[in-house]
Amino acid sequence: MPYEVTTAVFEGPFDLLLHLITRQQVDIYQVSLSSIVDAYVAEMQNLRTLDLEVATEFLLIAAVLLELKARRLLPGSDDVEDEEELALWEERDLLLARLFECKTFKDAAAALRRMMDAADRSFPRRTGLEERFLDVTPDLLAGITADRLRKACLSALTPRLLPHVDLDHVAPIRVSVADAVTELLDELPRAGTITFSRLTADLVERLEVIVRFLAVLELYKRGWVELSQSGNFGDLTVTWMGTEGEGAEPAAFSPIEEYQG
Amino acid sequence: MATEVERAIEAIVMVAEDPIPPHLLAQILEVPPARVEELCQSLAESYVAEDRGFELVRVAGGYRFQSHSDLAGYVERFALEGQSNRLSAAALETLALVAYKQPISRAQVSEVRGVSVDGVMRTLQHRGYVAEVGRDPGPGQAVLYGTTARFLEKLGIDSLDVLPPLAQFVPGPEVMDALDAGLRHGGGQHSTEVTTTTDEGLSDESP
Amino acid sequence: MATEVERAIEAIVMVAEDPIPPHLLAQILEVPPARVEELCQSLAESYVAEDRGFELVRVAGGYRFQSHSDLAGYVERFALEGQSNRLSAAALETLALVAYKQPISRAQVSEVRGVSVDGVMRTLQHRGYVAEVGRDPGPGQAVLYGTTARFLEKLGIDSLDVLPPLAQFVPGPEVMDALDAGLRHGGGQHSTEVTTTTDEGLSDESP
Repeated sequence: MPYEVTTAVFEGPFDLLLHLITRQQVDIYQVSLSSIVDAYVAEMQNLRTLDLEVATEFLLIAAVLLELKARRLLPGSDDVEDEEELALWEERDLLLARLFECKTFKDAAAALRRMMDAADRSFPRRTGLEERFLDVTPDLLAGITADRLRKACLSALTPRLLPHVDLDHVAPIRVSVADAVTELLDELPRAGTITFSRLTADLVERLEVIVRFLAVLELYKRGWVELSQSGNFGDLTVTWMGTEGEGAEPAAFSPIEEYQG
Repeated sequence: MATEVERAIEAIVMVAEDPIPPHLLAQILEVPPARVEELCQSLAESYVAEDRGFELVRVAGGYRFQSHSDLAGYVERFALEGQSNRLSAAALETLALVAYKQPISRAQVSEVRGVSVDGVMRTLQHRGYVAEVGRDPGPGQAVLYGTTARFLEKLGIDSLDVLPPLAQFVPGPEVMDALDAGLRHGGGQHSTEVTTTTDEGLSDESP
Repeated sequence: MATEVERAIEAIVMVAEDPIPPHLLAQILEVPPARVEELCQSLAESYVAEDRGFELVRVAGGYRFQSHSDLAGYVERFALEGQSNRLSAAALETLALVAYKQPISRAQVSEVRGVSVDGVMRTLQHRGYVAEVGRDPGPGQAVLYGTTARFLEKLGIDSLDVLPPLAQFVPGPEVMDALDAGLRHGGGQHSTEVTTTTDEGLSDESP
């Protein structure tokens, strides 16, 4: 079934999912994820700007779906009725309930929009009292001193709590050149000569690679390693030259900075 | 000829900045509120009968004068600030949630919307459609939000009771079916099991 | 039956905050100014004939609806009883911001306060404490507000110079951004223009 692209901008991942599921009759357990994701990507390309929040939430849901699917496809899963399986169904029911609720309020919002559009055609009179009644109205400033006014101004200008993104669940990566030097001092004497790419093959984070490179430069500065490179952008070869005696303690590098990412 | 009380109602509504509650008119004019309602109704009808360019309407719990809707084209040409900016779909859905589920916390709205609604709630508060109405007595003391009189005015309704019932928007069985098919329908060896569950789900869900 | 143009005049004059000059109505309605005057006259007469509680009058170079003078007693009661007689904390903050940061636009005040201040500003304006003192020369031409002579009088001070200084309080960057938002256009030229307008506004405002 061809995917119908509508110009309506999706406002939330649940909407999107809802849309994709209802329009495409996507079968989560057969073709679901790849087609959902394909359609999602196509939809994102139609939007002028990428809403990071929407995208992230979608990925989260996609991950839940993927997990559901993966667990369902495990051999023998259909005759397992343990708690895990039950939890899985609950999770799915919860998702279904949320989609359902989301659809309800989407339609309610459309009704509100129609009411607003109708009401917007009438403009209220807000002109207020004529100036001849000004002296009859109670004096709102009675008892208000200049100092109270000043305090009110200060209070208005005091910043309210700003919303912030809670990053506590993201484990920060902390690496130090000193730690990297320690690792190299352990590894290089055994390896003798090794390329930089092999030296960093097991590192995941770019920051770790960078810090290890800085550590290599530190060792080079001290003459403990030799570096050679096969042309521009070629792989770097690190050769262990030895420490020539004492002083190869990591403590000697203590002033070397730490990096956080 | 118009009575003194009728004329006084016209004069007071003319100078009120916001919809004026009938009980306040009753208090000022020293007549029963029911009488005020009657007179307002008959005034409103007289403007209609005379084909006036304005109308007297009951909105947000009170009476106000407003321009007649079929003259919107002319009034719009006369510069008026803040009338034209429509709410985004996201803001509107959030507003619908607050309207139907108030008092409600930001976290509860996020739960249904599936995304953080901080920015949208700020916009709605900024526009004066929602306001803090209290605190959750439970732990955390989350701020609870509700809609305002300004919201009722924006919708052109007298009170929240006039909102179309939410049940009207609950999706029908065919949507449930589609969602079910998308989420529950298993391929191959699961089909029997899943069909059963689907049927149960459907019969439970049918309104 | 009323003509479309008559009805449009009623609609526009009904929602206008200030008296509308006939030439402006003529422009909006695409009829000659003389015709507008004629129609306004005949509308005014019809309200008299119907013994309405309001009248259409020509004042300050334009037309406006106002309460009928023989109902002043009722309107005064409304002014006394129907209006709040205490400034809310929110309204006081808004007034204080205008006093200290004038000239300032509604958008700037609402940015700092975090909520819509349209209603509060209107009330402060109707009570004669703040008034329009000019327009932001930048795009959008936002109305700029300042305090009035009446404000000084009620506060019991001679001039704004006597307001206690805000002292060494330094607002956070987001507050400064909000304040800057509407004023990013002009340098010296801007402030000169505004100062001039402020003086005019203040002297005009005295009752």
